[in-house]
Amino acid sequence: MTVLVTEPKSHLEPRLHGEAITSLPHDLYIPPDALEVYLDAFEGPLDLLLYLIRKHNLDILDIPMAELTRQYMGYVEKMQAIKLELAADYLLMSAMLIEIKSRMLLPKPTEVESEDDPRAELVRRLMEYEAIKLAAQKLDELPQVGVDLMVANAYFEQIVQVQAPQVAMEDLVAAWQNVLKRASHFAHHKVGKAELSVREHMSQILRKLKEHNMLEFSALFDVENEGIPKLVVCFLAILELAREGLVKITQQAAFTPIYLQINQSN
Amino acid sequence: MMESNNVSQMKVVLEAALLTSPNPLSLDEMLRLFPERVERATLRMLLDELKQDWQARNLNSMELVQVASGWRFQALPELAPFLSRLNPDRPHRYSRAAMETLAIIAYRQPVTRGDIEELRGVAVNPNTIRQLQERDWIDVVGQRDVPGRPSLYATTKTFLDDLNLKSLADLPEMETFLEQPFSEDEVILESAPETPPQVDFIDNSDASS
Amino acid sequence: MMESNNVSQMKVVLEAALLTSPNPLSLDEMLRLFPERVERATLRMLLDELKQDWQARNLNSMELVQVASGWRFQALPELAPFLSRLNPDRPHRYSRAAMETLAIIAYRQPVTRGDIEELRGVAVNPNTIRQLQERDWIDVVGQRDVPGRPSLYATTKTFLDDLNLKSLADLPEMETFLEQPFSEDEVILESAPETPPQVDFIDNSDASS
Repeated sequence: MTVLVTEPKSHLEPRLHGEAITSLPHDLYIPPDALEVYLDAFEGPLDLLLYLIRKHNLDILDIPMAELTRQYMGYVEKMQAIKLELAADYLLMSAMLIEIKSRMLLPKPTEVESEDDPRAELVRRLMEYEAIKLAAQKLDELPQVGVDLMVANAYFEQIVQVQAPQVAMEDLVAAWQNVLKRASHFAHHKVGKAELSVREHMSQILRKLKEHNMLEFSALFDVENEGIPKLVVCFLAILELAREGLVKITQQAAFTPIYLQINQSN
Repeated sequence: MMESNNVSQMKVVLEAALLTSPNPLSLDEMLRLFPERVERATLRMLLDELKQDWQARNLNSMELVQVASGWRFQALPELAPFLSRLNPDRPHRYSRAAMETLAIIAYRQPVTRGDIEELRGVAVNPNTIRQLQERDWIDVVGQRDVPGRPSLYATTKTFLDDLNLKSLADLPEMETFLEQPFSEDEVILESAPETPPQVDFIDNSDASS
Repeated sequence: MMESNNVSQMKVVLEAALLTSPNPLSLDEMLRLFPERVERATLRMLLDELKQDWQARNLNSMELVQVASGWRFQALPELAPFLSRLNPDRPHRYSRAAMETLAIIAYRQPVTRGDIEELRGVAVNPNTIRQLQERDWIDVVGQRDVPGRPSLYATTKTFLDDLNLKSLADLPEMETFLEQPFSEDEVILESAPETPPQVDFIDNSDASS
């Protein structure tokens, strides 16, 4: 019986011609302490039934119900004392077996003979369970990642590409609206398209001056490529820059070139 | 850098991506690797080349394989015994109950817990279901429209990946008692007494394979 | 299998172990790979060989490096830009403070930090400015000629490009608040401190020059 104890809950053990099964007792006698271990090897009443059918070489398609029920009840009785919670499923099966057996004892009217074998449902369930049981064994034999298969997982330096936030125009407008709403408490700005392009030009002129230090007034105007409105805007930007003291406009004498430079006077 | 030798460089990038990714990479993911537009056919070709390059390697250690959710490099199976010596606490194999539950879900999906219990003839331990869910091998794909609206379980892509399968069709074929399905009870039962069929289903199925 | 060509086979096992391990492997761990006793010197030699094998590879993707806790394969640094495209972290959003700062610079440029603070009524976090500068959305176009010579900020071409604008004139017109009648403002102005609010911050600041 120690063999039973050490026997793992092998997935192969229900095989009739396999070794695992032959070490199980051939008669119904199982020492009570070993019974628990023994029952653990079964996954339920269907599993036990399958075992009995194959152990006794019963024909699954023509199960001798009397014999099978007798065998099965023998186990269940022994079981009841020890594993009550397990016994529920097993008891249900007992009832089913007895019912099938008794139905088979009833005289059948001849015309119904081919209709319903009381065993049909049991056979169907046994076969379906058997199929799943075998499938489970095969699944378990498949190589598994982490157990039989090691997947590549080498290192790479994740340059945390600081994904710059996406900003939509609406976000910007909403933000500006917020600012204005708050600023409106103490200021009144006229902010319009025209003014905006003036301010854009102010930035552009400042950039140019930063680069060149000093520029001739006329160099700030792209007369050939820009239309009158743009030239006007550019002019307004220069005036605004001057007014805000951001640039210094100098002219040595009348009609001499006018120069702009960033106001750095202190 | 990608200009002069575009295709070779793409292969290098692919190789690095596949060797560093813990999960299989789908074609879509691999396309994301490249700033420029790459045809899926080109990608497939490169993957095949890469696979062959590694197969052709003298004293090779890894193979490029395709599984359900994409492509991955994995160590050659014969190296597993060595590699498994590194991590003694590897994921364990499941109990027979868990494997049978998994098999029912895999082969009969989508199924409810009730379906599983009926098939196995015993109550299903909720832990078994949870265990398989935690492994991300099964998940709930819906509810059956009956009272109680029980959850319907199905297997996941991870399940296929972890068992090295491309699709459910690659699951081992299900064997049954008999060559033909046992649906027409009458016929079989009638013929039963005369010539007892060979019941030993295991030997039987082996013979057929 | 390990008998005939022991050292080469060990190299294959090492390579597989290093390519499948997410963490660097120490010499001690690598020694565990082999059932038989292996000298640390042998291991070191094999690792060096492996390193050289990969370096010698035509069109290589990975390198074997030694780091603090052991050895690991890692993708060549120049491939990182490609690999990083696989898992871009979710783009986050700019804070409200950053957006308002950006809006002020866009609509009122060129402005100083003081201007922004005045308009928003709160101090500007230098990080906010830096964040926008690093994005290359704003830059310094000059200094205002007042004590401290504060930087004047303006939006850049990149800003326009990124927002798909041809020029600032394409920014939505924002005259709404001028539309707002004085009614509610007056109340607020009354409650304001006696020093009248700086009406036009830019005009105001130039008064000195």
